[in-house]
Amino acid sequence: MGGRAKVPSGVVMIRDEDIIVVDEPDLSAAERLYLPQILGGMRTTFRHMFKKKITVQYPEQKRTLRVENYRGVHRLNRDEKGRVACVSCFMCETACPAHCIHIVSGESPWEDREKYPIQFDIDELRCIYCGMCEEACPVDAIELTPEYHLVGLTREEMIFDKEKLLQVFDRTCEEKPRKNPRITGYAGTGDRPALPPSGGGH
Amino acid sequence: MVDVVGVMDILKDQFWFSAGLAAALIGVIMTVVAYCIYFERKISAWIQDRVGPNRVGPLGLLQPLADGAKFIFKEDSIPANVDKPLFLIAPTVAFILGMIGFVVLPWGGSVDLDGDGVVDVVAQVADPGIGLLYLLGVGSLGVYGVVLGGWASNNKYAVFAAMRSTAQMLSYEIPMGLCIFIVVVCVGSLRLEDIVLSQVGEGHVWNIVLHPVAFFILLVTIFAETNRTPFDLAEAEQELVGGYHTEYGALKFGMFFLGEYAHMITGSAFITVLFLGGWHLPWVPGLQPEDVSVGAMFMKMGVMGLKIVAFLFLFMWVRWTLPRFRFDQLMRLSWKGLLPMCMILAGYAVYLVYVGLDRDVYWALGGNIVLVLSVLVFNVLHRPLVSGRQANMPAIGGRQPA
Amino acid sequence: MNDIAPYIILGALLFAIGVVGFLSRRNLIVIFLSTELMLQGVVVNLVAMGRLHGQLNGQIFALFLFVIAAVEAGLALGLVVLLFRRKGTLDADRWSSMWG
Amino acid sequence: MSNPWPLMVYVTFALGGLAIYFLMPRTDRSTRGAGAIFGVAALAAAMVLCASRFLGTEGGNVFFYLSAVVAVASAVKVITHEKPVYSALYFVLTVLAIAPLLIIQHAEFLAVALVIIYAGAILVTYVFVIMLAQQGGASIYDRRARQPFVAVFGGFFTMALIAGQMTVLPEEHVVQGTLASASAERATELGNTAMIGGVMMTDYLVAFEIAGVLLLVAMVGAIAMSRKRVPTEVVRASAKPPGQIGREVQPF
Repeated sequence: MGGRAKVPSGVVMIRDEDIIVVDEPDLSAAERLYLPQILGGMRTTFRHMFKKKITVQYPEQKRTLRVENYRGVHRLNRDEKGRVACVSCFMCETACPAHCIHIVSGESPWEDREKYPIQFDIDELRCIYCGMCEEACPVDAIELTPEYHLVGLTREEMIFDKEKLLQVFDRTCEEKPRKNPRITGYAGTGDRPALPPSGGGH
Repeated sequence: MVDVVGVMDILKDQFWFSAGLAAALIGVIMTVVAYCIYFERKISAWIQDRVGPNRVGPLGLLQPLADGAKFIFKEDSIPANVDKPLFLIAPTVAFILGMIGFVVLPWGGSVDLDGDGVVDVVAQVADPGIGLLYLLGVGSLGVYGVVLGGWASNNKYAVFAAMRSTAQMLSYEIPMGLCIFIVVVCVGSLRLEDIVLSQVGEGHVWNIVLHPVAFFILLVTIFAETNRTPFDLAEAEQELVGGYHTEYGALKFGMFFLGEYAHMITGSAFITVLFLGGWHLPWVPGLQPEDVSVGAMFMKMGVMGLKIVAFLFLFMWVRWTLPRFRFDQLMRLSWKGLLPMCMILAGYAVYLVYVGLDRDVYWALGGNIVLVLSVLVFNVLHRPLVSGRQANMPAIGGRQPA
Repeated sequence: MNDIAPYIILGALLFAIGVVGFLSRRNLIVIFLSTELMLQGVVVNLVAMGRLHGQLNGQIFALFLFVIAAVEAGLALGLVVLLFRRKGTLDADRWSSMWG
Repeated sequence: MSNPWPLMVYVTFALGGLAIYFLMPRTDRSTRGAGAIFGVAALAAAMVLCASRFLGTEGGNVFFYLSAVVAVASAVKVITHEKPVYSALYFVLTVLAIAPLLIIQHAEFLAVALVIIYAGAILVTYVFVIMLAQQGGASIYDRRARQPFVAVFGGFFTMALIAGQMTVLPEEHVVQGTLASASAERATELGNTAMIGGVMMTDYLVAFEIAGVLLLVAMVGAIAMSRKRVPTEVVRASAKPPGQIGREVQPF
């Protein structure tokens, strides 16, 4: 064929002048004998043997989490009247990169919104805990909680339905209060004051 | 009630004493080997600022039982296309060769069981005149476990491991033999008990004082022979998946594992007997050859055990400190580093024996120091024993960073 | 009475087996193994005869035999590796012509 | 011929030869059974032979029979097995079985030297080379022996004659164990190793040095030989016939 080999598009050729050849540094006499270095290394490891252990003994000890941004199990928030806050807008389901949210919407029995979720399932095994659903939600109804103790014996058990997600809210609303209950506007004049957007206490 | 006197009478026969000692040793050593795995994990954890296994039982002390149960109950799979007989034999060989070295080790010197002032038995399973060579022979057979396992697996990484291991063990057996030769020449006997006794008593010192360099080289070669880091090229995970036991699982892998630790214990006991006086500690009553009571025997066994445990700790400490050698570095260390030093030392030891100064601390130690200093000087002036670069690679001449 | 006839029979059997292997196997490595087998028979005989005469000369000879065996193994295996690199086979019949 | 001994030896060797003949690798495997039967018969005959000469005096009788049977059987396997690796490993077994025989004869040093040198060094090298050269199972030239009958006849006939005649000693020529037991006593007193060392360094000093030089020469030769590069053309020209090298992998 002759000529230059065709470089496929997208392949970046390394030019000669970009290559930097580095000589290995010469070892000093002590380094060449290796023994001082070995002994130094062994001293280091020996000292570490008596240092404070940094391991957390998990079930007994737990790491203190930064609850405001830890991304654990989801929850579905309740509004002041204890109803599910979700307006069934499908933003989270659309935003979810793992396609783990499944919503069936129905006509809302309440006056302040049109729709509400009849069914709201999240497959926690499929979820990648990216938090996109939380970002997408216009009414801050879905949130990720600091709860990470997520176990189950079957796959079915790990698909959380609406009830379960609401229960997660009940469990965790003390630890991480809902970010901004007034944001939706439909909540009317609740008697609880709005919380600062940075969220919560510990 | 067991008739104590009757048992004593039976034990006064060396055969039955050996049988009892062998049975006890099997139990003790299996336990120690199991706990070696526990402590390996513990020490690695401590060195890495972790806690280590602590779930099974108090402080995790029942972990070996759990490990053993896991090894036994896992599925025992044999891959397709392996060489089945050899695949099955290899772990057994590794394990048995690790275990049979213990029979010639002197655990507690001579014992007078009934206190009548007459030595009845030797606290040793077998006391052949060639005990040292027996240990060497068992050690030299140790390579078969690795080779068979690697070859039979029908896995190219396992074969690489087997070949590396063969070359490594053959290379390191030579300096090892020369170090042993130095001791044998000085002691004049191949009986392990004689070697211990020669380091004991008035005017005698442990061989490590006389020949520290030989001690150190022997230590290095034992690291190599037991395939421990920094010489664990046969199971280099980064290069060879799992090395020679890549295809092994369950109980068969467990036997390789136990065999390695048994080998380590044999090696530690070996170097203890050769250079550290075996069961002897100077100036401690009860640990002298004149004390032949039963209590002294147990004390001696305890001291021997403690020395072995110290070495085991050293093995683990080094493993979690040092990185692995490259293969050419490994070979160069043996052939160009340890072997010439050993040969010079052996020649010097023979000369000392010839002029009758082999027990003279000043002469022996002085020679060692001179050797180390000259190696230092040579090392400063010449190419290092273990270099960072491969010897035959052309020098890199290139542009420096702009 | 100690008789060495059993040892001589054993040595002869080992030697004969070695001869058969040497003559009839075609794998170069097995051929060399057969020669080592013959040497084993000789070692057994040497030691037995040394004992018969109450001397150590037999054992010394056997030690020299080990030296020979080691030398043979080193050289022969070096040759085998070299030959294998040239022809890619260990078949002795393929080396019947001397210019390979 | 009044003395039945040589005849017994000849019969034993004939049985052994037949066993080997039938056991040698060949394309037809059906002769193996006959070979095994002849082999057992030959071993039994050899044991009877040995028993008639031991006369039940030697302490190591049981060990002798055990070790000798293992040694001979594994030696047969060395030359009849189709896979070279197995041959080498059976050789290790032979060596390990011969070592006790030497220990019975108070040659402890030799026994351990045998194990260290043969099993620990030489056979490891063999296994190493086999792994290098012949990864995998039996090749065609391993499955077919070359003229086994002639080989068996040559080997066993010669050795039967020698062994048969060599062991027919008139009763008075058999050393009555005096020297042998004297040597055993000296051995326990001084140690077999020390005695060998003494003889080696006095009577056989020159031979010892020559052996050392021989080893050195062999080492230099082996290194010089194996460093030689084979030109690629030569390797290419001798392309392997298909099916000769390499393992035959069964399809799943």
